[in-house]
Amino acid sequence: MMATVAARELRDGEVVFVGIGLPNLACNLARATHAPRLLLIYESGAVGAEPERLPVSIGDPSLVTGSLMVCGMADVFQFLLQNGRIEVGFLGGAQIDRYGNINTTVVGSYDAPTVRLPGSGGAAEIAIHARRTVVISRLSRRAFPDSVDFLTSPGHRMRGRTRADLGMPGAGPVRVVTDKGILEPDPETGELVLAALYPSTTVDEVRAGVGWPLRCRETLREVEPPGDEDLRLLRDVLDPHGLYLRS
Amino acid sequence: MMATVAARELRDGEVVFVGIGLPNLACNLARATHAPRLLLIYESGAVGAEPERLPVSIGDPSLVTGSLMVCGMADVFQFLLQNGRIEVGFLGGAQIDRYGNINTTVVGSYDAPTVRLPGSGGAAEIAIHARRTVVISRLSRRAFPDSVDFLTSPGHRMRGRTRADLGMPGAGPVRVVTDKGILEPDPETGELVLAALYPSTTVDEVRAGVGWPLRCRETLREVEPPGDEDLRLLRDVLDPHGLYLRS
Amino acid sequence: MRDAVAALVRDGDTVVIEGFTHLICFAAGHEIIRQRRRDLTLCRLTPDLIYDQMIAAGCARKLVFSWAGNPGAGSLHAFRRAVEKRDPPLELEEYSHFGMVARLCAGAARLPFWTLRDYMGTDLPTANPRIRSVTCPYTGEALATVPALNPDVTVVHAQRADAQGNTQIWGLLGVQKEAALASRRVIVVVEELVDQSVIRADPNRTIIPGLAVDAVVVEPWGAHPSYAQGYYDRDNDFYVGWEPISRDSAALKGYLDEFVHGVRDRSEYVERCGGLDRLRAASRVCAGVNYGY
Amino acid sequence: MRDAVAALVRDGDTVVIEGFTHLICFAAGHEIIRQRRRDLTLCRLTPDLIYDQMIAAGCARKLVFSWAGNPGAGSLHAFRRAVEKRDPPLELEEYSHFGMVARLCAGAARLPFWTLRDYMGTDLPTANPRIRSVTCPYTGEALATVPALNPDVTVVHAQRADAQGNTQIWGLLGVQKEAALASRRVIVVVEELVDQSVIRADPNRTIIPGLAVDAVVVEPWGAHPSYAQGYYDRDNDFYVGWEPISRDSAALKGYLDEFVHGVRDRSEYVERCGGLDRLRAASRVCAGVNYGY
Repeated sequence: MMATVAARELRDGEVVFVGIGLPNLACNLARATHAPRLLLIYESGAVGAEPERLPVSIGDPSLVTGSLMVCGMADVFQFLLQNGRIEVGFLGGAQIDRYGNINTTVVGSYDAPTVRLPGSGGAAEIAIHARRTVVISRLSRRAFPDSVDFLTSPGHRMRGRTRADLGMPGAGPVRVVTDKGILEPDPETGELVLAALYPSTTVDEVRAGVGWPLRCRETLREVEPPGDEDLRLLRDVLDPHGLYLRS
Repeated sequence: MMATVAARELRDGEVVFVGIGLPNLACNLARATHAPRLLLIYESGAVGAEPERLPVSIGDPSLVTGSLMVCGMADVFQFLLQNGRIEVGFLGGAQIDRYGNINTTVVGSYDAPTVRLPGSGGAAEIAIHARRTVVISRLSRRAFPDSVDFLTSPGHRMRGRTRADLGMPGAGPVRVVTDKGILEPDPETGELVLAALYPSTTVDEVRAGVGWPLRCRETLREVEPPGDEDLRLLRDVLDPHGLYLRS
Repeated sequence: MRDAVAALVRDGDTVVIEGFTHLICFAAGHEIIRQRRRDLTLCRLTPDLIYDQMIAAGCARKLVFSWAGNPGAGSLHAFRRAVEKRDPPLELEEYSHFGMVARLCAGAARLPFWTLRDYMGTDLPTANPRIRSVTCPYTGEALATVPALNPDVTVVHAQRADAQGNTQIWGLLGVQKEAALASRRVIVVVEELVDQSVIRADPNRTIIPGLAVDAVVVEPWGAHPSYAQGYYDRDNDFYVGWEPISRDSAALKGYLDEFVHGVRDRSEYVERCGGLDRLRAASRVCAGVNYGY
Repeated sequence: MRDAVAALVRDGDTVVIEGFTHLICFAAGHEIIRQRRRDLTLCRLTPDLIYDQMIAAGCARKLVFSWAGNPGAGSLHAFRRAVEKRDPPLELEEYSHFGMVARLCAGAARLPFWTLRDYMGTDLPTANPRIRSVTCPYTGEALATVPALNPDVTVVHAQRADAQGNTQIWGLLGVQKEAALASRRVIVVVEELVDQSVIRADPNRTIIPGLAVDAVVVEPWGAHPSYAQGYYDRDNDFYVGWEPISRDSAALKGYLDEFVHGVRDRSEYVERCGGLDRLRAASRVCAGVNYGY
């Protein structure tokens, strides 16, 4: 479901900075359905990849063979990402807060963390430079605290300061795709509010998975469930071994 | 003669930043004689070139075919020259002054020049970064003024300041090869003094071609004339059409 | 080419036609002259014959450069007349090669400046106040800076590209990648338009991604009298022959009338040159590499 | 490999073994473990399994990195134990990928810092005070900086090189070129040693010039369980299988005893793995290009 919803965020012909896992699935689903001309860029340096197998890592050899261009990472970050060429970036994380800030660094304090997470990787600069980002994460109070333990990737409001205050080129997270509904930033405050619900889920179920008093849009959209074709592609073609798909 | 003398400045295995014309001849003569392992780097991006013909320009295709590496110019200037990998750089110019400063920009004032010269090209950074440079130029009062009209490539003393004062990595011009003798910087003052004379030339002849009261080393070396083999190589093999060799 | 220039090159633009000796797109320069573009700010490390012609043709208001000579053959006399005799007047902004390269790196990285260790002791920063300095936040030392160069339009000549502009170049690479990615609009001119499968078969050869390219023009011999590795050699006789032509403004005007204004397009130019087969490249094809896994 | 590591890697060194997923030189990491090097400052964008093993083996005093996970398979538990339980203690210096790339660019350019538009609003500069800022001398805006990284020794794995170390890589290039040129000493490890004529036949493929290389080591399968495009595939099962091993320090010690300390060299390691032919690459050879003129 999340992969399908994320796929719908992509328009044909867009340039997407792809992470591994669900985002990768979403991009390949979009390419297989409504966005055949989607251009996939991986931070590893593969541009216009057309992997013949589902890549397990963002540096998989299948991303290179048959791609349009392979360049060094200095070019990827300076001449493509910082250059402003990336239209959509996908992000995920252990913690996403009220303003769409993401933590992939530590749970607890930086110097004595209870859980040490991998760190930023390219996430900080993707969050800053991609023209817009889409965040994917399953709802839970642990995953959606009121504020993150460590701010790895900026959202819409960082200690009271906006992206504009801080001179960030990109628009930040325009959608947060969860397993129950879709959150979107309030245009005024940048606070994440509930914008759409999946079929047969309730506002209370979503609120139960969020660590702040979640507000709702006046009118909540209902999210279309995945079509049979989407499900067939995901289960039989794109992730036959269920590498990323659980439900 | 100048090509032969310049060639002798090169030790086998050294990394040389080659300019076109006489320097190019000198390098190829050195490779054909005492320095077969000389590594030639051209600012155009060709590394380890082994041209099968005498290149007319530093971007000649013969410098690419069969070379060890071709890289972009950002890599040449940042990762090779500024990185400190260049051991010897050759320079020439319309004006060379008392302290080995070179002018390849204008004769007269910058805003209303009587003669507009090509400009720096890579000379300014070669003069600054090459571990040492060798300057080649024919003697004349016009070519060797007391001080240059425009300082394009720094020598040993720029308005009273030394290379050390200005934090220049390279040692600057250690030899100025002319058509009558060799000038070298005074270790104390950096002023160019006569260090060696070609056979059957006199100190006065050299002084006549220099725009400042030229001092001499206590003991003047006599420069060995080119051997027959050198002359054969230059005339029959390296520059058969006399592209660069006049006398 | 006519349509690409008409659509993408405008009076007053900052224009880069790059290529260091290799792949200099004379075809684009000639079309810009034919379409009588005016008040252009022309930027190149080495103005070369192409900008000498464009200056003579009255296209240029300003020149941004680092070495203005005729490599191995003499001077660019239209350039010199403009500077020495103000005929016509030409504004100059001058750097060294490293400075120009650094300006394009900053442009491609979309940073306002680039840092380099250069220019100490020289008169260049006096002649060009846009060469400044910055203090290192770690060592406290002063380093030189140059401002980003972000052209309105960049023309890159290449051996081959696909219809979307995914462009492959081998041999000297110059600063084409940086110039293209620094530019608002990009025209790629190729010796050969190839199927995308050719590009995808060897992705490490791709220098410019199609996502940065606005137009792809197929123009064989488009770089003459410069060269295209693997396609044709540099026409050194032409470079040597340029010296007397460019020395004499009447002769130069005559050249432009005959070889630029006097031809409709590149194929007519090649005819007018009496064909260029004498320059066709010998075959030195390298082996391929394995992209399998 | 034994001699190269003995001669060029010293206790207390700052060591970079680069390669982004592709061409990670496990052979060098294992030899460093076998030679019981200590107090190393290990730098990599992605510590990956190789640094997890070196941390577990007690080689590391400090880790400089930007993403410490097991790609697509879980955590690096030796790294996590060191950070979460100080077992053993490990000093951290943390950046983002762009920050690490920029540090190596500065190192290769021999500048003290590099400028990037990054980190605003994040907690990274608080966690790492070496992330600073500089004011643009043209626009007055503040931009982020990172300090140059100049390793004592860098190990680069490549598909092929000649005896002088002129090194050709295709497929993902990561930051190998920058790391090698930033380093005081460089070890190149190759799948194949080739005659210099092979390098000269396709000079645009050369990523690292021999003038920067101190030792060339021939070590087929030297990047396993990572991969070498055109030679062998990534051993994803090994990466998945690492999760339980690395979770349990006894199992991890057992792994090191058997596959690192328990073998004399790489060929014994390959035997110990029961051969790796299942990973051998299929053939997808591209066409060559013409370097003639």
